Amino acid sequence: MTVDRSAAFLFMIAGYVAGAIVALIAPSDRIARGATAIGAASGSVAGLVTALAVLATGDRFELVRPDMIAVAGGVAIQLDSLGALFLALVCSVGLFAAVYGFTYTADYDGRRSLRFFGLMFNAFLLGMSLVPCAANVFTFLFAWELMAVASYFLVMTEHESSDARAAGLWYAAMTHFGFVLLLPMFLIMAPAAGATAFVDLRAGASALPPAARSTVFALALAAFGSKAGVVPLHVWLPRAHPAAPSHVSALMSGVMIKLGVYGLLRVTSDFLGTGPAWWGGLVLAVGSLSALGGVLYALTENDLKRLLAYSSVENVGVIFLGIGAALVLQSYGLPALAMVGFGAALLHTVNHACFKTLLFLAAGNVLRGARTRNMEQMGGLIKGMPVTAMAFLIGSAAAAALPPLNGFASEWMVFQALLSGAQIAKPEVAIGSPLAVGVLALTSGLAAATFVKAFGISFLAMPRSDAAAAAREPHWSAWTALGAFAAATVVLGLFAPSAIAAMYRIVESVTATPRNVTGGGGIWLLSAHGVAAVSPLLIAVLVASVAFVAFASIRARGFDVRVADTWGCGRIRQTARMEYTSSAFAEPLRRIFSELYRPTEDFSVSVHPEARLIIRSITYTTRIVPWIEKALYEPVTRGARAIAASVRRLQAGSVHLYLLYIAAALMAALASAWWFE
Amino acid sequence: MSRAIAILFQTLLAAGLAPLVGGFIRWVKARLNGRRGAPPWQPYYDIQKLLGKEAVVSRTASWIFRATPFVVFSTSLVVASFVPLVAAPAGRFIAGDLFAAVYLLLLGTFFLALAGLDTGSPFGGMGASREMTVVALTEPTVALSIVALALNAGSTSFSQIVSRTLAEPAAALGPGHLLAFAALFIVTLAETGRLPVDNPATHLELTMIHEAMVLEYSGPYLALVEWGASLKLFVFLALAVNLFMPWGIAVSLAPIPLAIGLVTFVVKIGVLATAIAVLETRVAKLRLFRVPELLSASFVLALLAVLSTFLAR
Amino acid sequence: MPSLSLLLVAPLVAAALAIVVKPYRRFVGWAGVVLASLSSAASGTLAIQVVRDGPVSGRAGDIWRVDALSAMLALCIAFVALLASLLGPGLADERDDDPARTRRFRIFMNAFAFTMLAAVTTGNVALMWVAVEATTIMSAIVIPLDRTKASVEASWKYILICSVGIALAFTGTVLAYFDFVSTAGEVPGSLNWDVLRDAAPSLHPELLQLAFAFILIGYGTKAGLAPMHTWLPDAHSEAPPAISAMMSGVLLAVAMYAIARWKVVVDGAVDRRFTTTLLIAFGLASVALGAFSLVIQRHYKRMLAYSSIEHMGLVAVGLALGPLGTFAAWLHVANHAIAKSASFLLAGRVLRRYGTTEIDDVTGLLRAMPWTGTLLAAGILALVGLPPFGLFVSEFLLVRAAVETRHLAVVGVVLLLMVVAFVSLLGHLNRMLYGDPPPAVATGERRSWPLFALAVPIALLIVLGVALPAPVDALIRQCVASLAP
Amino acid sequence: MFSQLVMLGSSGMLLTALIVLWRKHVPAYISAYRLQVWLLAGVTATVGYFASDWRLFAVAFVLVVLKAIAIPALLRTMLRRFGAQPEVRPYVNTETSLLIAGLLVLFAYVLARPWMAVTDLPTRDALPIAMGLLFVSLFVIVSRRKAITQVIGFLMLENAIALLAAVGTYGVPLLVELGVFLDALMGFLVMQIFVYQIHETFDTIDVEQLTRLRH
Repeated sequence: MTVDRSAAFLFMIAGYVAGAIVALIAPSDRIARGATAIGAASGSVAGLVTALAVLATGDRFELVRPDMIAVAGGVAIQLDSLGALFLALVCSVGLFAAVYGFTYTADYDGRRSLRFFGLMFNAFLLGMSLVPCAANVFTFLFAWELMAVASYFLVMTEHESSDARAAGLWYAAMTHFGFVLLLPMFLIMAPAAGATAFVDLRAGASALPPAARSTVFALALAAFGSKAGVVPLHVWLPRAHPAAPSHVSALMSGVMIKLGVYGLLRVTSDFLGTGPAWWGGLVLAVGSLSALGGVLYALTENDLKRLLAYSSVENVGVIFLGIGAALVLQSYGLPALAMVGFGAALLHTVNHACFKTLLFLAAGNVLRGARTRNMEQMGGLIKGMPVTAMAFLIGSAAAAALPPLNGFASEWMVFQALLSGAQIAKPEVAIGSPLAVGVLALTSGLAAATFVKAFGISFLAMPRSDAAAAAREPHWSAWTALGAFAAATVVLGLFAPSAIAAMYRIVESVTATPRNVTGGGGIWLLSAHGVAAVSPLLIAVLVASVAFVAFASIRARGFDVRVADTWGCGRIRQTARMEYTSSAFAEPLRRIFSELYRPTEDFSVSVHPEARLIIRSITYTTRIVPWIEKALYEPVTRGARAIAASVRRLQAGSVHLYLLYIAAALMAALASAWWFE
Repeated sequence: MSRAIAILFQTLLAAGLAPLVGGFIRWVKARLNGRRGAPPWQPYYDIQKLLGKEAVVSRTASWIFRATPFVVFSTSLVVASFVPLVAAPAGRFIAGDLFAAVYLLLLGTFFLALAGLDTGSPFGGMGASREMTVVALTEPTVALSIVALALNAGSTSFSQIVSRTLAEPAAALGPGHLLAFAALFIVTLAETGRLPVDNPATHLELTMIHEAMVLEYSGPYLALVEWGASLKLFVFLALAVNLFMPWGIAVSLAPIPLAIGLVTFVVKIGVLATAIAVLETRVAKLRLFRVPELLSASFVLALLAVLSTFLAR
Repeated sequence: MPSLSLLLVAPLVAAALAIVVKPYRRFVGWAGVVLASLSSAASGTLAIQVVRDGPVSGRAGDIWRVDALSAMLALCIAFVALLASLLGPGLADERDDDPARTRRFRIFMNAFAFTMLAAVTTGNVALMWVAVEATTIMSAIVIPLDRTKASVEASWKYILICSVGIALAFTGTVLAYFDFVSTAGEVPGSLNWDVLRDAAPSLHPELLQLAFAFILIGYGTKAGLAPMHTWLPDAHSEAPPAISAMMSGVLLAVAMYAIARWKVVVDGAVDRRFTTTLLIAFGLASVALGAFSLVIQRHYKRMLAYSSIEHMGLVAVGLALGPLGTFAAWLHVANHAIAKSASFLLAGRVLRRYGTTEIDDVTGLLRAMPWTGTLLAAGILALVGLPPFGLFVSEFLLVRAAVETRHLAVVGVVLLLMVVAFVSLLGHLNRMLYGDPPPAVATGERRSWPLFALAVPIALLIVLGVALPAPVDALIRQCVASLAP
Repeated sequence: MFSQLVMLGSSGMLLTALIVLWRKHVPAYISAYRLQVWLLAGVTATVGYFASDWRLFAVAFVLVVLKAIAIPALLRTMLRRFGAQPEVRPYVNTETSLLIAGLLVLFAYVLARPWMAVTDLPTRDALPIAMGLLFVSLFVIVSRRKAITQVIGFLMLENAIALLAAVGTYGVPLLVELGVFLDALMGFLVMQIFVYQIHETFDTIDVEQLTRLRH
């Protein structure tokens, strides 16, 4: 089948732009909603077609308009298979987010402007779709910033809460910080004046001196890391993602942060190529920090969406572990092993996109049903919302890297990539890579705990609030997206060998290393030398058949089931107040890692005014303020404010003082003339 | 094909022997305490009895609660199929490697914890919370022990590790190997709910972990959960003995080596089970918040194992 | 030539009409709009002419001379003047109850536009100076349109500081002329800047350095470069919105134009690093001052004013960064003229509705004035350099120029300061746009023609940011060429 | 003879500036300013005579009419309007002011040195003095409190530039000169208007009161 790819690409842009404009001028909220969804969906489908066409054939797709903004190099589009993978991710999540959003945003009808939202939603998709297609610096940055601006306004959708507003500002600040690092990062690589096409950068990067290459790398890591949300640049993520409407959160967590991964891969594996080992070491360190930090904060979180956001930080950390391992292996001249790392990172990128989208969309249903994001007020949702619960369970299991779902497959690959690092005969690698393995293992253990809590507390047992008891499934159209991503999560898990083979092909085309890694042997997921193998499909079949046999034989013997109250040590009636809470669940781990959390605790007892032994109430509050923010960001903001305060003092109001400045500036300028003689 | 049969045989063997190990440990402990104790095969009676009883299910529980016993049992059994017991056939009929085994067991634990929460009982929640804490903390040790083994074998595959240890027995007695064994042993105690981490013989609310989680189970469901738990213990013991001391294991599928393999395996398991029983009579249960200390000690052991393996190479 | 005459005469006629018709009548305003449109059209034709045929000279030969740079600035000035006359008191303003006030505005606004146009279209450096000085006078008179204490104070500071500054610029002009006369003798057109430029290699570097120091400080005062910027936040925030728009949008650019013209002359004689270093130093100081003053700013009009200082700093830095930098600088000037004038006019609408200039008292703007709020948000996003607006392109080019000329430290500092400015501006915008409006403020906004008029500059910014049409590109390329030594 | 005369006039102008620094009453400032304009006109006429340029005579004439007669008269009107303002308290006391003025003149000499080397004009000795006058007038504006004294300082600054133009270039072209005069007059008038407005709105012409706008 041949597809006119440039037509599909232009149709994608047209779809988004039309969606944006029609939504903006729509006469009613309902029409605005419809236009938003139709525009976004048709754009996404067209984008998906473009991406799949490129992925299927493997040859690039180019579209250059040098006359638009000629001075900045024109608009240049080039889609290779790496870009196409990310475009496919953006568009598939975009498509279902658009469908889901149509019903989800119905809640806003009449309450706030859906026109503006529609404009920004489509602009967001347009920006995200263009980022992996960009083939010169200007186009890339344009798309990058478009994505940032649009998502900023999407985060601000529910702007009544001051939290959302603060989240928006944090987000904007961090994303702009990343942007200003990107700018010099790209430009340093430009070999000659005006040569800012990616082809030129590729040539320019290889000619750079080592120090400049390392500068480029460090800038890229910081810039793309801040977009990907790695610790310690993650501060915006747990604020911004929960504040946005759920399908936007899904887009942000599912794909937007992945574009940071895309950027890092593009710059490191494509432009820079092999670098010193410390690059990989740094990425490993950042990855470990994010994986562990993300999951630790996710664990103690009681806000369902924020928990998911922190889990995204964790997963980005896992992706970075794969990239880091690959970079280390590459620097030691082991490109074939490095491919396992890159492949694992890409696979986890795709997998995380699937299950995180699933989780956020399910959380959106919960939010609409239970009217809260606080898990302490949920419970028992599985009864009112069985489909959502099933979706959330699949997502949770995948996020906890449980076989046979997709999260397991990619984490297994990351493990294998890290293990191949241990073969390098360098003490720092020999210590570093097992540590990374340990971190990854601890991370997945904690992730399991986190998602037991997330699912168990929100969906199981008895409802902790009336709203939770009354929660029902949303309109069936919201299920299509859930179904699609649940299926993707399962299929990508079971057929991970084919998926990883596809990833290898992509990596191969970018890094131009020959593929001597056996990618997927049928149903087997293989390690670098093919000596370790695991088959998720076989595992699934085995587990299912054993369970079936067990079930069938017990059924055959026949047994009675009696429904009764939960045993309660002699209590009469079971109430929701008896249940373990979200905070209680995380308490043991919170205590164990108290050095990291540094919680503040407040304990107060109020007694009866007349009889001191009668206690009226006991209040216990504990709060975790992430100390990274305190230690890292507070000094910066305080410093900026201090400078601002002293700059303010310059404008003291006295015209004499002002004239004195002029006189002093004049003297200085005159004196500078001597200096230049 | 004969390999597939061997695996099937081993798996059935595991399923059959697993309850016995728990019973045996209990019996040895009773003897050491000077009691007569129940016979080692008592667990078989228990399972038999439970399978015939009616199951009581909490009003608040959902399908998760009913599905969990099957998940726990089947994952444990599938993991048992990975592990070389009597024979260590190479090749691809084993669906997973060490990591897969660990994560598959985690799947069972995941559901068990959910089931604990599902009933709404405070005990269930408490057990789930504690179980997940312990599991999370043991993961890195398990992984590092795997790394230590894999460093030698160049693979995380069971058969590779076993055959490498058999080929180079000197390496097996190296410090790295022993340290890794120690680490894995501690983890085994923690993961399978033995003293000093958990006490399988108590129903005291302050100390329960695993028992609290499965408190609401009864009848056939409880049978499956218990059987699954004993399989897990069995798998861990088998891992410990066969990965670290694989001598005697059958590398070919001829009858004689298989017979030798069976006998040595039973003996090895018996020795290790006795060791656990002895240990359990000697130590007291740790406070929950002292458990991390033990587990971090095991982590350090595993790390040292990796380092010394590396240095020995 | 006829278009040059039309360009200059139209605002004079408008001013004369406003003087003659007393009290103010509405048709005077509309006539002014028509004349301003004519003047804009004339500047457009002039620009096309210049791009096609090269510089246009007036009949008097050496007095009027329009090259691409002049034409570009004339275009900006005429456009902003058109916006100002359309949206200033007398037409759009519902509160134009005081005809005397309106008449005063109409007279001086047009005179102000004329002086700016004259400053950029004359080829004589001294007449340029005269015109720039005249801009100060014309604008200072109209700042205290409602004689409030603050506005009187602001305009006193404005006129005193700028007069002193501009006097220093004249000193520099005299010094350069002195050098020219003492080497080349008195020749006709000796104050024409192209004559000066051609003669520059034979001039004395010592003297030209001193002259440039005076000129930079002098015109720099007018351009709002730190630390001579002090009058700017006061004057721009106290002036009527239409005048603020003209001052911030184009008056600053006119002063930068004067500096750029002189830079070419001085570069002919002196090591280029001299002017470059001075421009970068003052430019960075301005960017820093502008950015940090935004952090704890409490008034939105002052906020816009400080943002102008920051942008002029960027322009100054750009002028020091070679041809690409110069391109970026003039593109930035054009973009800034559009964005800042629109923002000030929108801020004026906000002020009229809310009756306060305090950011903290303006909440829920999107709810109270959805269209104005959206447009203001667009304007401010444009000002912080986000796509799809034109300033993104010019800031991108500026950084690229700095990297290409290996001014990496400058890149670092500028980018860091841009983050500060970005976060501050966005934070303030954030507070204004969202939340609930105060109870005393009416909500809702009908779609009136001023809103459409204000959407035009925003649309223009998007066009400049997404496509940068070829004619504009060519015009600015010619600007760079006309500043080549 | 030419250079001596020019030198004499220029030095006299600088001296008047110093008088302003030394005296404390506004009327004295106005007289000093008027004297300075007369001296400037004299220097301009001298240059015109020796360079035989009739335009400079015209300039001198305009100077006298505008700056020596019209502006001082307006200044006095203003003064009458505001009443006899008491004692002017400058930011910097007289002794220090004079000292600083001396340093500024010194600085002007240093600055002008390379530049005097490149010219052989007979009037070149007056260049540093003109520059010094410029700096001193700048100092007057910076250090004096009243709006009216600032205006006088500004007018002196203009004189300094006019002196510079006269002795350095023998005057800029007439058209420009006219433009400059027009601007100067307009500027002065506008400033005068503002001094009135300040007096009206603030009831004082003490510029120090004008510090409402800050930050």
